[in-house]
Amino acid sequence: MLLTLLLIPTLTALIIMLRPARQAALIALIGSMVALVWACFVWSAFDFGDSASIQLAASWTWIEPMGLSFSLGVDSVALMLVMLTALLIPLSVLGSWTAITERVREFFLWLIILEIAMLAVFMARDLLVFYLAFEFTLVPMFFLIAVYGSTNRARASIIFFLYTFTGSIITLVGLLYVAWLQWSHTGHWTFDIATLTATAASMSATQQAWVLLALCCGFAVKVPLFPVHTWLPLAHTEAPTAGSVILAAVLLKLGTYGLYRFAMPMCPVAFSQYAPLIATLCIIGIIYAALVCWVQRDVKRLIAYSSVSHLGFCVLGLAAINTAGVSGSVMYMINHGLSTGALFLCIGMVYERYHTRSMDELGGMARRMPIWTFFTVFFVMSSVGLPGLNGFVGEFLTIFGAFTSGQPLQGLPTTGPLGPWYAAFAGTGMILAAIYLLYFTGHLVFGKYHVPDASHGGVHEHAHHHRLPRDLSLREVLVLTPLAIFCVWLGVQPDAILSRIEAPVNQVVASVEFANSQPLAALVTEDGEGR
Amino acid sequence: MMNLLAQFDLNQVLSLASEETATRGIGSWAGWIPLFPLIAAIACGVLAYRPSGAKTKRAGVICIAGLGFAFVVSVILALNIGHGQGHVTLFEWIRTDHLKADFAFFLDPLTSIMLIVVTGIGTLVAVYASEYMWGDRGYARFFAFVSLFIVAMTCLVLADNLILMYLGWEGVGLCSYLLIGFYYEKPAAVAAAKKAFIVNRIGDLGFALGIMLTYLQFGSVEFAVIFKQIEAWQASGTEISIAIQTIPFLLMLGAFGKSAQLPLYVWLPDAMEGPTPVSALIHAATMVTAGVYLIARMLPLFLLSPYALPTVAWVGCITALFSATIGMAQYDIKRIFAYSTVSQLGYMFMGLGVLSSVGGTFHLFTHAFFKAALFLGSGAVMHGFAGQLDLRKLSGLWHVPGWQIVTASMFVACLALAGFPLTAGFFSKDMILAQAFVTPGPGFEWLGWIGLITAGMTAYYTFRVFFRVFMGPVSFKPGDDHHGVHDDHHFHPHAPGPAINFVLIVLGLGAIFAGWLGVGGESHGWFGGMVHASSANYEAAHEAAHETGFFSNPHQWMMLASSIIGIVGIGIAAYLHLLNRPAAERWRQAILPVARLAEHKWCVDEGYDLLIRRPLRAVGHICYSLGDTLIINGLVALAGWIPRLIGAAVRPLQNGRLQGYGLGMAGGAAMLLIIVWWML
Amino acid sequence: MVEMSIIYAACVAGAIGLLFLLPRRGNRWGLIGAVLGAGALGAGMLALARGSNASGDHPDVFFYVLSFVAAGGAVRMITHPRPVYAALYFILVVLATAGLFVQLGAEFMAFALIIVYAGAILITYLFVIMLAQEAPDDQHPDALLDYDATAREPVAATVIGFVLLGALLGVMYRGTNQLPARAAHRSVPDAELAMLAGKVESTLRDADLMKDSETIASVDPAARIAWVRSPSMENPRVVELPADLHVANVDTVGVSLLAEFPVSLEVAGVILMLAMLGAVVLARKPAFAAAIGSPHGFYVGEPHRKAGAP
Amino acid sequence: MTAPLSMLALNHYLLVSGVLFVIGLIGFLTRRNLIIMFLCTELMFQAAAIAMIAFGAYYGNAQGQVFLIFILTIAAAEAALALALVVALYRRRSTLDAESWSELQG
Repeated sequence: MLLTLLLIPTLTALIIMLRPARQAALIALIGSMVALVWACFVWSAFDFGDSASIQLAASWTWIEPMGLSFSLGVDSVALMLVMLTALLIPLSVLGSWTAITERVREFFLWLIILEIAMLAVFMARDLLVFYLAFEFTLVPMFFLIAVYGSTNRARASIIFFLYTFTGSIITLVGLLYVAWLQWSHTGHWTFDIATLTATAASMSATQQAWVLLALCCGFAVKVPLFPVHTWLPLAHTEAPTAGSVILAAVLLKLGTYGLYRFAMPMCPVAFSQYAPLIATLCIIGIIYAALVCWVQRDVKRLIAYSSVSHLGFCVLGLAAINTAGVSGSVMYMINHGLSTGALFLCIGMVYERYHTRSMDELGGMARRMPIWTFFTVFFVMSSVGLPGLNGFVGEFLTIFGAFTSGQPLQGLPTTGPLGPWYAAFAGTGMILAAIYLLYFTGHLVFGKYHVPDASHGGVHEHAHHHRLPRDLSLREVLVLTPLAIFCVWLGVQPDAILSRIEAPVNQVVASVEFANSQPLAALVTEDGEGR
Repeated sequence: MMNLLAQFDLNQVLSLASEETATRGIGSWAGWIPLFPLIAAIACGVLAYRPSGAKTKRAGVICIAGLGFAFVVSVILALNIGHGQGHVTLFEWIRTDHLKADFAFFLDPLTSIMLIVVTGIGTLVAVYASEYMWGDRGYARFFAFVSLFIVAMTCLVLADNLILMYLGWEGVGLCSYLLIGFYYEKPAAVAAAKKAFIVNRIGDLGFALGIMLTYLQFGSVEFAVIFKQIEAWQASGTEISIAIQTIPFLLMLGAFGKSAQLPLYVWLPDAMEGPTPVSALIHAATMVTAGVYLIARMLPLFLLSPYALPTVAWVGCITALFSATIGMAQYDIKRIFAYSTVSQLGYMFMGLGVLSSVGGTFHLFTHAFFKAALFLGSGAVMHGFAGQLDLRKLSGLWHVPGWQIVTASMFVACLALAGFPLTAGFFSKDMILAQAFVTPGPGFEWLGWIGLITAGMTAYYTFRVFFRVFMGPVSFKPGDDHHGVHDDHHFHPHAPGPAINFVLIVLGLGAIFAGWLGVGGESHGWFGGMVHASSANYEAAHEAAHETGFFSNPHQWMMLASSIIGIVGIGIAAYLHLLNRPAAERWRQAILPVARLAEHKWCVDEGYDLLIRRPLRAVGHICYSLGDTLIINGLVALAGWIPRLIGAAVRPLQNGRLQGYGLGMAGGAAMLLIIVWWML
Repeated sequence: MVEMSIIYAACVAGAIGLLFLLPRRGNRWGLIGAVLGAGALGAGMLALARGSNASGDHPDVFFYVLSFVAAGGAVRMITHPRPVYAALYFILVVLATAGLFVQLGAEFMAFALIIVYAGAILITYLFVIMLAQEAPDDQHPDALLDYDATAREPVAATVIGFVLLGALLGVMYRGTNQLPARAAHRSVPDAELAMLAGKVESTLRDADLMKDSETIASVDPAARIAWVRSPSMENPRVVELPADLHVANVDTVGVSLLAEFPVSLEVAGVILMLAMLGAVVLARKPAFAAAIGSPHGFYVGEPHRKAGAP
Repeated sequence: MTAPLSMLALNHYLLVSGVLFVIGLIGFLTRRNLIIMFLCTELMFQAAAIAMIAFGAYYGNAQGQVFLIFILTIAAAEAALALALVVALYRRRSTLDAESWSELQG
C-alpha cells in the first residue's frame, strides 16, 4: 500500500525522462495528482481508531546480517505530513507551469524525485531508510536551486547543501551510536525505529544528552533554529518558486518531524532537561528573525525569515512536552506548510510578471491585481495567526502549551519544563509577526502603484509567448484556491486533525513523562548489563 | 450550524413566551445573528470581484438586509430573553485533552444590549453608507468588509468562551485594518491601518495571556464554568491566589488596546483616515466598546482582586482628561470627535471602575447614538464640501439651504455629548459621576472632581465645533479631493441626500430619548434591570445609601452640578466661537506654548516612534547586518577559509628542489632510527 | 658492550671535520677538517676495540689501513670541486673496499667489484663527465663553476647525516647482540663438494685416482670419500678425496647463487637488459622520435643555448 | 673459507660501512653537480655492499656475496639509466646544476 505511494512518483519520473520536454509538466501534474489520489486512498485505509500504532507497515529485508530492512509504516502524524506533501507537489507543479522556460524536463524530474524522497522520509520505519531519504532530499533541492535559481544561486546552493549535510552527518553518528548500543545489548544488529527507541530510552542521562546533542545538530539545522538559520534566506531567495514552496512547506518539517520522532522518544530525560535551553533558542529565533524580517527589502528573504520565526513556535510547542504543546506543534507544521507555501506561490506569480523581488521597485499591486491581493492578504492573515484561519490554532496551542507546561493545573501538577514567561516572550512574536507581515503587505500590496519600468506594466511577454494576464490566470487561481479552502477548513474545524493526532501525541508525551518519573535510569554500561 | 437548523420551528417564534422558554428554544436563534451578515459579506465579496460590482447599488442593499435582519433577531431575542439566559452550541471548535473551546453562544441581558447597539447602529450606518460611498470604486468591497465586521463583532459579543471572544476580538481588528486602509492608495491610510492592527495586536497579546492564565486557574475558558467557580469560592470564602488576581490586569491590557485607553490609544485618531461611516460604526459605537464589554462581562473576576477595578477607574479618568485636553486644541472635526470618543470611553471605564456597571454600560449605550450622529453629521459635511474638515474653513452651515436637518441633528447630538440636562449623555454621565462620589475606593472623590472638569471641557470643545461650523457668518472653502468635478470659485456644496438625513434624524431622536431608558424605577429603569440581571450585576450597597436630603442624595446633587458645568462650558464656547471669534485667537496666543503642544497631541506619537519603533528597527538592522551576515555567515565562511589557510602554509615545502626532498627523507630516516634506538 | 658515548663524540667530531672540508668559497680550514675527520674515525675504531667484551680477535692491521683509505677517498670524493677528480677518488674507494672484501674472504666478489664496478660503471661516469663538461666561458676554461664550488646547505646536510650515523651505529651496536645465533662452527667443512661433481672429478683425474671412462656417482664430503662408477663394475667403488681438495670462495658463491637464488638470477638478468634498453631509448636523438611519427615520443627537445644567453 | 668473523670484527666493518654510507649521503645532499650526486649514490651502494659481505662472513655462508652480485646489477642498471638521464638533461639546459630543475613545485 505505502510502497505504491512511492512507486507512482518513480513511474512518473521515468515517463518524464522518456517523453519530450514539452509534455514534462503535464506528466508531472498527472503523476502527482495520481499520487495525491492514492494518498487519499491510504488515508481512508488508515484506521484512526488506534492512530498511535504504526499501520500499513510493510518491510523487505535488505541486508540480513546488518539487520537492514526497507520497512515502511506510518502513524497518524506521519500520515498528515505525507498528505501535506502529496497535496503540495501537484500545486507547485501547476504553479511553475509557465515559470520554467529552459531545461523543463529536468526541473519536473527533480521535483518528482524530491517528492519520492520526502514521502520516503515520512514513511520510513527503518533508521537507515529514514536517514538515506533525509539526506537524499538535499540532492534534488540542490539542483533545483543551483540550476533554476536567480542571480547568485551557485553560492546559495552550495551553502545550503554543505550546511545541512554537515549537520545531518552528526545526526547519523548519534543514530549509529544508538544502533551500536542496541547491538551491544542484544548481540544482533537491527535498525528498526521502535526497538532502537526502546533501547535509547533506557540509556543513562549523560548518554542521552550526547545522543540528543547529535540529533539536535542535524535537525536544528534543518528546522532553522536560531544560530544555524543563515542558509535558509539564501536558499529561499535563490530558489525558483516551486523550490521555495517545497523547501518552506515540507523540507523544514523534516527537522521538526525528526525532533518529534527521534529526539523526544529516544532521549526523554535529556530532552526534558534541555527543553528550557531549546525553548530559549526558539524564542530568540522568533524575536531575532522577526526583527530581521522587518528590515528586509527583498520580499522572498522576508518570507524566509518569517519561516524561521514561525518554526521557532513549532519547536517551542515540542519543548513544552504536554499534549496541547505537541499537538499544537504538529498542527503548526501543517498550517505553516499551507500558508507559507501559498505566500511563496503568490510572490512567485508577481515575480513571473515583473521579475523583481525588491520592495523598492514594486508596490501597490492591489490596484492592478485585485484577485491576487485577496489571496495574498488572506494568506498573510493566515500566517499572522488570525483566529478563524489555520495559523491561529497552531500558534495559540503552542503558546498555550508553553504557558501551561509544568504549571499546576487546578492543584494537580502537570509535567513539562517551560512556564508562563516562555509563553509571554513567545507571544511578542505574534505582535512582531503582525508588524513585519503588515509591513510587507503595506509595501507590496497596498500603497502607491509602482512597477519596474522594464516590464512594461505587467503584461509580460515570455520567450515562449505565455502571455500572463495582468491579474491571476485561471490556472493560478486553481493553484491557490485549494490552499485557501484548507486554511479556512483547518481554521474553523481544527478537530479534523487535532482529534486524529491526539493518540500518537499523547503516546510521545507519556513516554517522556514516564522516563522522567523513573529513578535516574540505571546506567547502561557499554557491555550491556545493569539494565 | 447543523443542530441550529434542527431546533428552528415557526410556532416558537410566534409564541413569544416569557422567560423560562428562553432557554434552549429561542436561544438557538442566536446562531442566526452572525450568519446573515456572513452571507451578506460573502455575497458582497463576490460582487466586489465581478467587474460590474461597483456600478450597482446591490451590494449596499444586501448589506443593509443582512444587518437589518440581524437587528430584528437581536431585538426579538432581547425581548424574549428578558432577564434570563440562553446558550446554544453550533459546533466543536478546539478540543485538546482538557482545553474545550466550542463555537457556542451565551445570551444574557448584557449581550442583548450590546447586540442591539451593534446591529442597530450597524444597520443605520449601512443605510447612510449606501448613499455616502456611492460612486466609489470599492463600493461592494466596503460593504463586504462592514458585514464581515458585524459578523466578528457579534461573535465577540455572543461568545460563551474566552477563545471565541478572542476570535471576534481579532476579527474586528482585521476588519478595522481593512476598512481604515480602504483607500489603499493613500499611504497615510495604509500606515494608519497598519498602526491600528499592530497596537490592537499588542492588546490582544495581553488578552491571550489572560485567557491562558484563566484556563490555568479555572481549568476552563467558558464563562458559565468560571462564574460558577467564582461563586463557589466566594461562598466558601477561599483565599484568592495572586495568580487569579493578575488575570484582570492581563484582560485589562487587552481591553485598553481595543478601546484605545491611555497607553494604547494612539491608533484611534489615525483611524479617521478610513471612510466616515467606518469611523462612525467601528471607531465610535461598536468596536471600541468591546473593551468595556469585556470588563463588564468579566466583572465578577475583576471583583476578586481589590486593585483591578480602581486601576480601571483611574486609567479611564486620566485618559478622559488627557484626550479632552487634546480634543480642545484640534482643528480637524473628525480628529476632535475621535479624541472625544477616547475621552467618553474613559468615562465608561471610570463607570465600571467605580462599581457603577449600570452607569458604564448605559453611557456606552447612549454614547453609541450621539457619537454616531456626530460622526455621520461631519461625514455629511465632508461629503458635501469635497472632503473639507478643517473647522477654520467652514462656518455658518445652518444658513446654507438643505443643511438644516444635518445642523439640527448635530445640535442635538452636541447637547447629548456635552451632557445638557435631560439629554441621553446627561443621565449616563451623571450616573457615573454620582457613583464616583459614593463608592469607597482609593481617591474616588478626586475621580469625581476630575470627571466633572472633563465634562466641562467636553461641553466646550463640542460646542466649539458646533458654533464654528454651523453657526456664524456663511463662509466656506471646499476641500481638495474633488470627486465632485467643479473647481473653486463657484463651488456650491451639494446637500446630503434622503438616506443620510433619515439616519441623522433617527440618531438625533436616539440621542434625546435613549436617556429615558435608564431613568425611573428603583434602579435606573429598564436598562438598569437588564444590566443587573446580567453577569455585570453588582449588588452595590449604594442603593441603601440613598438618603432623602437633596445634598445628601448624590444623584440629585450630581445632576445639578453637572448641568451647571455643562452650561458653563457651552457658554464659554458660545462666547469664544460665535460671538467674539477674534477673542479665541487672543486667548490662544496667551497660552501659545501649551496650545501648540496640545495641537501636536502632546507629542505622544513622536514619543512612541522614538522610544519603541525606531530602536526596534535599529535592533533589526543590527541583527541583520551584524548578526546574520557578519557573525554567523562569517563563521561559516571561516570554516571554509581555514583549510585554504593551511594549504597556503604548507605549499612552500614543495619547492621542486631535489636535494630539499633528499634532506627531508634523510631527516625522516634519522628520526625513525632514533625512535627505534629509543625503544630498544 | 661498546662504549657508545665515545662513538657519538666521534660522530660529532667527524661532522665538524667534514663541515670544514666541504667546498665553499675561500675554504681555509680544509687541513684541520681532514685531521679532525681522521681522528674521529680512529676514535671510533678505538671505541670498538676497547669494548673488549666483544668476543673474537681484532681485525688485523690491513683492515684499518684500508678503511682509512676508503673513508679518506670518500671524503675527498664529495669535497673535491672537480668532478673528474671526484670520480677518480671514488675508484680509489672501490679499490679499498675490494681490499676489505679480500680481508673477509670474499675474493671473487673483490675482483668482481673491481672489474664490474670500477672498470665498467665508473668508466661510464667518466665518459659522461667528459661529455657533459661545461666550460663557464672561453677565456679561462678551468674556472670553477659556481655550482661545483659551493656545497648546498652544508650544515643541515652534515648534521642530519651524522645524526643518522649516530642513530645507525647506536641501533646496530645495541642490536648486534640480538642477532640470530650463528650456526655452530660449520658442521661439515667443504659441504659444497657434494654438489660440485665436476670439480671433484677434475681434481681426481688430475691426481690419477679416476680413469677417463669412469664417472662420479656421488660425493660424501663429511667422510671425504667419493663413489666412482666405472663401466666395468656394477657397484661404484670408493675413492678417498685428496686432502688439499677444498671449496674455494668462488665455488661457495656459485653454489649459493645457483642453488638458493636461481629466480633472482633470472630477474637480475632481465633488469640489466631493461636498463640497457632504457638507456638506449633515453639517449636517442630526436630523429628517432620523428621516425615513429609521435610528436612527443621520447624526444627530449632541442639542445638549448647556454643558460642565460639570449 | 677463513674462520667466521668475530663479533668485534663485524662491528668494525659495520662502522666503516656506516661512515661510508653517511659520507655518500652528505655528498648527495650537498653537491649540486648531477653526476656527482649519482656518484654519491654509487658510494652508498658500496657502503651497503661492505655491510653485506661482513654479515656474510660473520654467518659463514656466501649469501652475502650472492646478494652483492644483485646489488652490483642494480647499481649498473641505475648508473646506466641515471647517466642517460643526465645526458638528456644536460642537452636540455646545457648545465648540470640540480637547482635549475625545479619546475615541479606546488
